[in-house]
Amino acid sequence: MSDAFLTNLTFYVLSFCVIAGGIFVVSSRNLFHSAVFLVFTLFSVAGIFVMQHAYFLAAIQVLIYVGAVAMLMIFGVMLTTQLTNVRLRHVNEQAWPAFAVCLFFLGFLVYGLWDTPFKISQAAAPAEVTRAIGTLLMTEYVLPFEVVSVLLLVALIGAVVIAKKE
Amino acid sequence: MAEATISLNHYLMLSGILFTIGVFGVLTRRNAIAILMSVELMFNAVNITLVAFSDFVTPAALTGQIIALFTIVVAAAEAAVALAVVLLIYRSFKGINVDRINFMKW
Amino acid sequence: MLELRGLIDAIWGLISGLLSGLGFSPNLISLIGYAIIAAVLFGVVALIVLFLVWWERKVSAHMQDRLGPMRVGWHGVIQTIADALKLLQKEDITPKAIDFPIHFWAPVITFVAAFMVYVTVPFGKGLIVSDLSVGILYIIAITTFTVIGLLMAGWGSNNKYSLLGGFRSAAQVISYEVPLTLALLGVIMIAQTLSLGAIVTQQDTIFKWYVWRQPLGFAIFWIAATAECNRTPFDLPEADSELVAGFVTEYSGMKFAMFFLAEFVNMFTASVIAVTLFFGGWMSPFGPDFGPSWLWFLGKTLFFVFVLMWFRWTYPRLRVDQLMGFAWKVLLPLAFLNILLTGIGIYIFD
Amino acid sequence: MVSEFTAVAVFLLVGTGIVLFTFGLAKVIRPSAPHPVKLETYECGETPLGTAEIQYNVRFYIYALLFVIFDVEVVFLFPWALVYRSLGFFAFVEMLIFIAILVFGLFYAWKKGVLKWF
Repeated sequence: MSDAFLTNLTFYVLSFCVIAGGIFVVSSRNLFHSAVFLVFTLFSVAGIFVMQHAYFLAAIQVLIYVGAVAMLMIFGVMLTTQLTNVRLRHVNEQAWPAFAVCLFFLGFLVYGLWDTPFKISQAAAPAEVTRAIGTLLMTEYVLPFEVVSVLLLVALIGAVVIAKKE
Repeated sequence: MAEATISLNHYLMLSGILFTIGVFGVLTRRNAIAILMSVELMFNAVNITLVAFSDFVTPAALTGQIIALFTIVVAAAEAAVALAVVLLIYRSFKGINVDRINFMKW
Repeated sequence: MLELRGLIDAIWGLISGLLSGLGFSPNLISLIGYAIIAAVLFGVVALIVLFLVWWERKVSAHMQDRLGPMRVGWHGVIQTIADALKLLQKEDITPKAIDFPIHFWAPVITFVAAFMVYVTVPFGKGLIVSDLSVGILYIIAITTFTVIGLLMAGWGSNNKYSLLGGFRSAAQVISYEVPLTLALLGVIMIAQTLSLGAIVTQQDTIFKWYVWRQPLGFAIFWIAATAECNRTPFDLPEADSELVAGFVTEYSGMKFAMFFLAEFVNMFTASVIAVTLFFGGWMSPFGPDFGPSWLWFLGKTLFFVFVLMWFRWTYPRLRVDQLMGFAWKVLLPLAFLNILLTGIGIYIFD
Repeated sequence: MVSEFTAVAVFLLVGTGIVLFTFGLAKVIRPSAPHPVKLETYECGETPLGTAEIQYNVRFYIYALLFVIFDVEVVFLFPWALVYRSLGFFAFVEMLIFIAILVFGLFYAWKKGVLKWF
């Protein structure tokens, strides 16, 4: 078991989880199952982030996507669906044309990406990624950082106004 | 190290496939929440790409990771507001299948 | 020396020597090593939990002037092992109306998430499986799976009590999650690291324990952690007079046992985090070399578990509106205040 | 390749494996005496009325929503807390603005009465 073999194995297993989970998310008849598969997919994507040495981002992925966004989705599902009537048709009439379009789109992506030369850099990553991100957020990206708080405020007020009972 | 290791293109392919799955979901699902989930899949596909570029092209500057961080935040804000809208739709339409919600047409 | 690290290294030296003699590659050997550690740690955590269940019953009993379990073993010490064996043989009664895959995986997710925290817990000097660079953040992230498990159990059971109990538990856990995380932030601002191993080594005498610099932070953390573990006075999800058994109503046998054990694991985890971040972890009060480190760790942690049990027989249960109001209107502003004070304090004192 | 996160993956697999193993063991050991009554949903011994599809209050959702917003905020505080000492007073002011804006949001929600349970 060489390093390369282990890396490949991890990547393919995680990719399989991501793709299979994604397919179940869009195809499951039961909306709650979709939500659980979404959690599974998001967790696998966190694994992919770990493989790409983005440890902080992987933790954030689990914390925000699984802990907050997916949980919000599950709340939404629980508030709007009933367990009993899941046998309804869950896709619209566009399924086959959409499938064709998606296949074409994927082919286009693969065609475009396969031979594109990217400037692979061999530079070393910062030793402590989380600390580096903190420094960057406070210096170079300080404006987006502050805008995020305004965005969150707007989202908070908007959502409260919309969801509040009259 | 005779065997091939994972390159940038592998991640880009994975991201492309996940993005396509998300697009398919957005185009075909009838339920509004299912559409939101598909959108989240697309967001994640983009994040994989961003982090992959950060890892392979700009490892020292971490640009991709920072942008992915902001993407995650925007996705969270989007989910919060969108689900509030879904709840509102549910209250007034007694259902959230988007092909029934067509009152803007007329 | 009574340190366990030397012993573990000696045993591992034997095993890895044997494995490499059999022609295993180094990568495979380290994977096998992690697997063995995981299995052993699973056993250790299970034993601790069985002990805690017995202890909880004894503490409760003595606080109410009863004796508690007395029959099985000396003062009933092996009572919980007998209970576990009983649960293993219990018939698994599941209603027809459940959503089977969801109902089945909910206890697995809840327990495994509770167990995975221990990857990065420093049990003693050198006793840490993997000192993750994102340590605390990893623990916070992995414990959010508890909410998913709760909601799955509530929904999968297709029972009114389960669903309402699941909703309530989830709302409670997420409400207290925010002040809890913010309270830990004060320690991180002082320690300047997320790694738990490093945080412990910074607190090498009793005067350097972070609780002295973060008293408010610790208070907020401890209250929020009590609520996260669904312990009295925050045990509304299990308010049996209102909700039967909450989200576990439709569970029996081993699946019920998993939820029950996960609850005690979470209780232990909360104490572990309190000890590691605020009370010097495995460090003795007098420096790193005073007595076996793992014993200090265990002693401190068990003390905090005892405090949780003490709470249970001291405070009455809150009402649901008080519960949520307390998290958002009291703890959250206090947590922000704590960060502000820490920020100013670092300037004044350093 | 063996990185610090290898242990996490191994723990995930081993933990799940052991839990599933105990489920399997219990399945072998335990008795099985099926009875139609045992298949019913529990409702304090009564025959269940309807299903669990009652409409739950939207307030649960509002708390979840507040949680999402503040969780995201906390995430930004972590990298900041890590570099707080090295960056000095400027970082403190930046974070003060960041927090102040969100505390305003909390205050707004409070005044709007969404934090009230009843």
